[in-house]
Amino acid sequence: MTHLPILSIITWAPFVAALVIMAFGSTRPLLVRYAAAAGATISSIGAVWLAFAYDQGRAGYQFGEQLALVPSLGISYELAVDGISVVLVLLTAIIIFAGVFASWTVKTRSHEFYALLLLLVTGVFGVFVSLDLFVFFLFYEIAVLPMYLLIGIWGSSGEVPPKGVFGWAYRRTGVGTKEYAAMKLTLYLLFGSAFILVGILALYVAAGSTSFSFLALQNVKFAPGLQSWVFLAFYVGFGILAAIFPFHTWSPDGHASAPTAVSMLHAGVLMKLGAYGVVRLGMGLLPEGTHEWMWLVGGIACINIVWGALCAMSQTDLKYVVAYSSVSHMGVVMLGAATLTESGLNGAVFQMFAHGVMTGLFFALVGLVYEKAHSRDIFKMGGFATMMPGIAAAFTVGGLSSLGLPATSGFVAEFLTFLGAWASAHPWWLYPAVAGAFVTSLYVLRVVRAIFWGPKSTDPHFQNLPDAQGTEWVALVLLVFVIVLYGVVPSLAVNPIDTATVPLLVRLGVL
Amino acid sequence: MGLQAYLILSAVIFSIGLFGVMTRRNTVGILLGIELMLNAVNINLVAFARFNADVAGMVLTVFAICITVAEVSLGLALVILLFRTRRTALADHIDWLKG
Amino acid sequence: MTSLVFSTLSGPLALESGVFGLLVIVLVVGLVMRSGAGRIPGAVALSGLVLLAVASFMTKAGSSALDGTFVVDDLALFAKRLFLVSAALSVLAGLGLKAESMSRRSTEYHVALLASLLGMLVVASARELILFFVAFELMSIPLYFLTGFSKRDERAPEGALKFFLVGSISSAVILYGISFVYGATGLTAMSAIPAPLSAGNSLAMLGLGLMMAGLGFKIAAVPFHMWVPDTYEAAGTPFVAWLSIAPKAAGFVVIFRLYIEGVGEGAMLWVPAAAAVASVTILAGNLMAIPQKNIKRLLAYSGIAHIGYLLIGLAAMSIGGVGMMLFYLVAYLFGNMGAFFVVQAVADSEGSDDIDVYKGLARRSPALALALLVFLLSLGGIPFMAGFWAKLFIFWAVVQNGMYWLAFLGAVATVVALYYYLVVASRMYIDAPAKPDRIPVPMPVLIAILLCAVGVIGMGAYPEPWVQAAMRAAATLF
Amino acid sequence: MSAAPDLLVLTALLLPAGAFLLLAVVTPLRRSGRLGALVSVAAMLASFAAAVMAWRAFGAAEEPITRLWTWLPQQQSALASVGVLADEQSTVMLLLVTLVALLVQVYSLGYLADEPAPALGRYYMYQSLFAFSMMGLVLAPNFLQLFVCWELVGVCSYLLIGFWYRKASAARAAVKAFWTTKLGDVGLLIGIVLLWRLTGTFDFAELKTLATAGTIPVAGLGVITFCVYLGAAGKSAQFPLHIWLPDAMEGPTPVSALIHAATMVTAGVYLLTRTAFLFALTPDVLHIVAWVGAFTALMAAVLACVQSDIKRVLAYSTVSQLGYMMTAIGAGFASAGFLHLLTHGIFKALLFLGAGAVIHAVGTNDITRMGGLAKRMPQTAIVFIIGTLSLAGIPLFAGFASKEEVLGAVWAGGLTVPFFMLLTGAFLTAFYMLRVVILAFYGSDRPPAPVEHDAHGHGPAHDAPAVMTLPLWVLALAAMAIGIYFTLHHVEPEFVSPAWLTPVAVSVATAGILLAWLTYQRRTINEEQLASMFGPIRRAALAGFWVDDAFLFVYRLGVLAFSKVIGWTDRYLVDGVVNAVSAWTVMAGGGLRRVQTGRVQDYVVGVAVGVILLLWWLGGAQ
Repeated sequence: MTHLPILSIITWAPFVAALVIMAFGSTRPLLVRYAAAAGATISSIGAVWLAFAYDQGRAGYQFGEQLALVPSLGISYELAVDGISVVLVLLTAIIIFAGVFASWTVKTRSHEFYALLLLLVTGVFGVFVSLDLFVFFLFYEIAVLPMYLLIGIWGSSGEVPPKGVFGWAYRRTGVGTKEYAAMKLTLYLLFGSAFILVGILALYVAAGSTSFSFLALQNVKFAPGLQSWVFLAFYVGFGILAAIFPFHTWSPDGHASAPTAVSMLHAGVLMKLGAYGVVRLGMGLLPEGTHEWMWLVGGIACINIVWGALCAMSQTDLKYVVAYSSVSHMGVVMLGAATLTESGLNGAVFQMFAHGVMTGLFFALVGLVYEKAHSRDIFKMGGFATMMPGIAAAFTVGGLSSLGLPATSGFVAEFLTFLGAWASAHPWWLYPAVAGAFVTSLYVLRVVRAIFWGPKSTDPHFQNLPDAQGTEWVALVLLVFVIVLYGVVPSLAVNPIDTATVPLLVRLGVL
Repeated sequence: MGLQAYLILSAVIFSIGLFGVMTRRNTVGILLGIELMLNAVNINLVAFARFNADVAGMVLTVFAICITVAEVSLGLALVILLFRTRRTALADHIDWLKG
Repeated sequence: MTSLVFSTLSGPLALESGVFGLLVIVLVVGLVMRSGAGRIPGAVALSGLVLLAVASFMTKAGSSALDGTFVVDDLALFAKRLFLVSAALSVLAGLGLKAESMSRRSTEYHVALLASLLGMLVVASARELILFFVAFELMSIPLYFLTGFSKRDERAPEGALKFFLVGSISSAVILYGISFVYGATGLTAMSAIPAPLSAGNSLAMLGLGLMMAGLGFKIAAVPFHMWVPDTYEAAGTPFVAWLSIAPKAAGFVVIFRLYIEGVGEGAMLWVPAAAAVASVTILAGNLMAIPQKNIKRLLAYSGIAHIGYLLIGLAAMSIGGVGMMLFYLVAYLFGNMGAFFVVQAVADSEGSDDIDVYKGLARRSPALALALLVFLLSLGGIPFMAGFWAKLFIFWAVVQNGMYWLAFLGAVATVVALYYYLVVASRMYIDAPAKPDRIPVPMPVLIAILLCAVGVIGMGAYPEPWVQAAMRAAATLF
Repeated sequence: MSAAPDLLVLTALLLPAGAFLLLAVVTPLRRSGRLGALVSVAAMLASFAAAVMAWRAFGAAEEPITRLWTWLPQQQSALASVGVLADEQSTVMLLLVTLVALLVQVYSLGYLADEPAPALGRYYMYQSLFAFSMMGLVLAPNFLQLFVCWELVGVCSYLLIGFWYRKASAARAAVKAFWTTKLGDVGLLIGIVLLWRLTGTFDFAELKTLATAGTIPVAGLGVITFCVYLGAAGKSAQFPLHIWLPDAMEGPTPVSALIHAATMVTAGVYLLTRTAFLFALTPDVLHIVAWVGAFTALMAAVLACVQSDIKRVLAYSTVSQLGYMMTAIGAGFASAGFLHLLTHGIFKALLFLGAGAVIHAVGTNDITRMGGLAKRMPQTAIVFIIGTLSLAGIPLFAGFASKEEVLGAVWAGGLTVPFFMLLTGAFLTAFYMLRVVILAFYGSDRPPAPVEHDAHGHGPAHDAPAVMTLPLWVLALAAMAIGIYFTLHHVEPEFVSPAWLTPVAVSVATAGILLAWLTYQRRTINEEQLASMFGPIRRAALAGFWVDDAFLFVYRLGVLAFSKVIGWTDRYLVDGVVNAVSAWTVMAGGGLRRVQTGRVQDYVVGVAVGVILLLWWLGGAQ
């Protein structure tokens, strides 16, 4: 490896910061924050540099690093990025950077909080940059596990009255509490990773148990039967993380209970891991399987879009609205992927990015609003725009982006996906997708009006609340800027993405 | 009398022993059942040794007898120990540890 | 005379005679010092065991004694090392025990333990049924005694008695099985077994079936597992730590010798049985662990589940499978013993094994909590811990055998396992502590925990050498 | 002046964008209010100048000039690009937009003088953004950019309607406007996507060449054009999507003048004129356009007659006029509709600003509470009357020629029934406008109403300050000028309108005026009697023909209620299964646990069972 191991630096910088924090941070809260900020900053700088340095002319995998771990099993620490990963790494960097500042005010056990947060991010970076399926899986687990403690310790509990035929079960499981949310999320995702693990092993064995390297497996022609079920395994396994219907119910509870930064990171980045896994492993390694199952993927994606939007419409808790909107938007991602068209796939990846930033912004804002108003009940609050214009403006931008308003990144993603959907083998996908976008505009503006741009609430708790201040601005400004920038100049992301999606589609024989 | 007969005999005794173990209420009775089972096995061994005209079976039988003695003595010790603390030797009463 | 002693000490029987010698020494020390012995016998035993363990790692494989009925091949050696190391760890942790009975009667304790260990060492090498049976009993009987060791504790005798009764029945079953095998072959050498088996001799089948049942008890596979939770709850923790791994490993070694070694294709006969027992064991163990309130019982049931995972490897019935089982055993050794040692430390200061006493442990003594977390995660099969590789390898082996369903079942059941591990974790990390003071950890226990943690993380970080060793050991069977 | 037109339009386009960025990013500037306003106005002025030059440069109809930059790349080429397309249509439209926008911004300086500084800054930020997006829409060289700007103007309208968001009605109206137009936009979006699949391009020029070459498969084109029309119907308030426009009057009056009279609402018409060549291929869709347009025109006219809120009257009249334009396009003569668009833009803006001045003065929108204002604010009265006459279509006034064009086009298009609908509409138009004029400016004056927050009726009503009257006069003169210009040398349309058209149209208008005069001025016709003559219609009209209620019903039942059902299902059934499974697992553990009775003999039974099973299996295996 001649060049400097930029990928490893990006990946491990947060980890180092976490170690530092665990070592020295227990008594020095400020050091904790500086260390975290430093770690995030290093990764961010690296990620930005990567985005510029990535050679679009050459395309393919770049900045490779390799290091044999268990030669006897063909496991090696192999990193490299292509157009898709570059964008997602950048996304991760942006979100964690914002997240570190968004959680500046965490009081209890802040050093553990930051340490776990950074550990989590290490996992996420790792997944996006690793080419060795095995290492990929390791990072994947790291990205999932800290969630348990992060939600369990720093989360917030809500109320969910047991109802319906399964009411008895709700009483047993204690729905609504943070412990429940944490356990549900963790186990659900680990359940998914069980499928992934078996799938990976199956491919590894079928390829002769010689190497876990993605590039090596890419050239293997797996038997159709194997491809079929392994793709399903991947789809379910990763799909759970991407909140595909009906495996999405962990996400509203999880996101609603999680502390701000964690929600940002989880909805913003981790859910993308799922979609990324399906695209990278599922579609990248199993062409036949992909073609066989795309009808399912796309169909479920459509359900996701509409279902999620309607659920969001029915919520009264702000965090649940945002969580369900994520479910809906992840549907767009999966749909774009399922179209197997260039614009569709570009749209899918772009949506990963756009939705990541947008939902990150949303959760940051929800956190702020909660901090100021101590309420998440949409229809109790009102007229906040007067008191917190900054937050109101940011929220509006986020909302407009999520309903796919042009000149915000949301539009580009959705539009590309729509183009792809109509060009795909199942044109009817277009209609639920567009309908979902419309319903989104309904619930988003409803919320925006109820909380910010409406008549002032008479509730004494909601009088003269402060606007965002100090470090709280960082997340808002940064994320709003990114949303608009990528909405106005989409080529920033589309160019690299395209270099990766085209070869993939060529391998799939549709281009 | 052929090998069959001995095998059947031992099987019967073994089953009786097992049955005893499962049904006796008193732990000592259960110990007796175990004793029975082990001796059934000894019959088997001896029979086989005899019909294979091979000595190894006998040897094993001897070992088995010694081991049986050791085991049962330990068992009795445990029963007594338990009786000391709980004032009972009934199997059904020994159920503090469960679930 | 001296030459004889010398030859034995250098020959294949070196380790066994070493342990025997150590046993005698401890006995003598104990007798000499009478009741005032205190911790000295333990210390002596420990130092001896450490020496022997080191020696075991320097011993070369390949020799044999008693005209081939006692072999020191890689498998045997691997097992012996495992026994010695685990015994050493257990004794080490035992030194940290507060209970006065430990200091007053430590001679008995350690002599019994060494006797059982001696049995194990022989079992690992036995290629002959009589030798095997005698050694097997030598291993078992002291275990009953050790379970009931702390007489004052009302639970101890009960656990011991249950263990003993079910145990002796299963040895009866084994012996019964042996008798049939002997009848079928006319020989007591294990090497004679494959022939009638491949000929489809029903007596041999019957015999091996019965023996499998007996061994099933020893390794605690469902439905022969019921003694486990009660015994674990009753017995002293350091001993349980050892009990939870060493005899089971011995049982597996015997299974390898009886059902795989030299059998060749015929071994495939047992695959369905192994697979069935494996799945039942995994499910039952994991499910029954969920409602447990006592952490020792919880670990007992999770241990049963782990036996199920090991059996998956058996179902693979391949070098890979067996090798990965051996690897799994080592990983399990560190993870499980470590967990038990933490339990011992907590129980000694809090006087209870309830999971509730772990509330807020993370804030009372972070290091201890972290250690337990690491061990539990390892048992749960989480990356960068030994347990992860173990599970991965096992699944890999069985997938190679084309049994995807078993791998799926195992992988999904892991989620259930993680549920109850996470419950413990949430007690430690999420709940608020009942009292503020930190938990005192005696030096020996601390060292034992540290060693286990190093083992777990070391294997997790760099499994390569262990894999190599395990595979080499497994290779001798095929 | 010989700068390249494309550069000129580009400058015109980017200046407001710059102003917007300044106001958006430089917070202090925005907070400063007045200063920010001046920045925006200055930018607008410059861009107006640029627009004029561009228009002049296009005096002679030459080849359209385009300038493109790649926006959405794709490996072969650009999937979509942005830029400007300067041709006669766009430059004229640009002229209108910049002119009205400039005047409105100037006017607002006076109208919103009492707003708190930050709010004022916000207002001008929105205004600049709107100007930019509207121009971008006008100059769009392809469907995609058009759609982008289309949505942006929608947002601006949303923001500006909700400018006084503390007023519940305003907040509601803003959201309603967005949703309703968005509903149409869904159609437009689908149309664009389908069109792209069909032709592989968004670009107007390319599409035109394809259309003229006849290489566009007509099969399936109908769906596409209809979808596009849906978008237009949403923006241009065609029935039944017109419901948002009257409510949009909750916004400040200048906003209504700019967005909801002169520019944005005409975007739909503009879009259809832009893509007339596509619609020409699908006559059925054109018929729909025409009929809906005619119906809208008539219905809105009727509704306008029963309104008592001056702004709502104007709003409905806007709807009605948009109907005229649409009908003309539907008849196949887009140019006529476009001409009416331009003139209407001028005089409707004039009317709104005039109304604004009135409201500003008397502090109410209710015409029944005004009266005799002519004496107290003569200037306003004059300009308002000029506007009225233009709208009524009286010769020498702006509306005359264009309206006649429309009527002629419709007749020439052979749409007899719509023609008469429009004629009736013309009559009603004259009637309701005069009604307003008379009630507001003549007759006995009534006591000034209690002051509402958005008006400043301090003291006795009087003419507005110069900053507000100046724009009025500019527009009034413009209206006159256009009117006279067109009356003198008649435009040569691409169709022959019958000779009787002009007298008929004029007489209809005068008839309407006469009726109004008799009813409200001379009182020779009793108001009540007239009302009771049209009893049922009147009642229906007062209820807005229940269109609103229909939408509300659908929203409540189809969306809110349905979403509640879905939400419940997700929470308690989909998630219920998950919880049930986990609960069952735990319970299974609890159940299995009972097997562990603690009685040793049961354990032995376990062993025995195991043994038996094993042996049984072995027996089977053999």
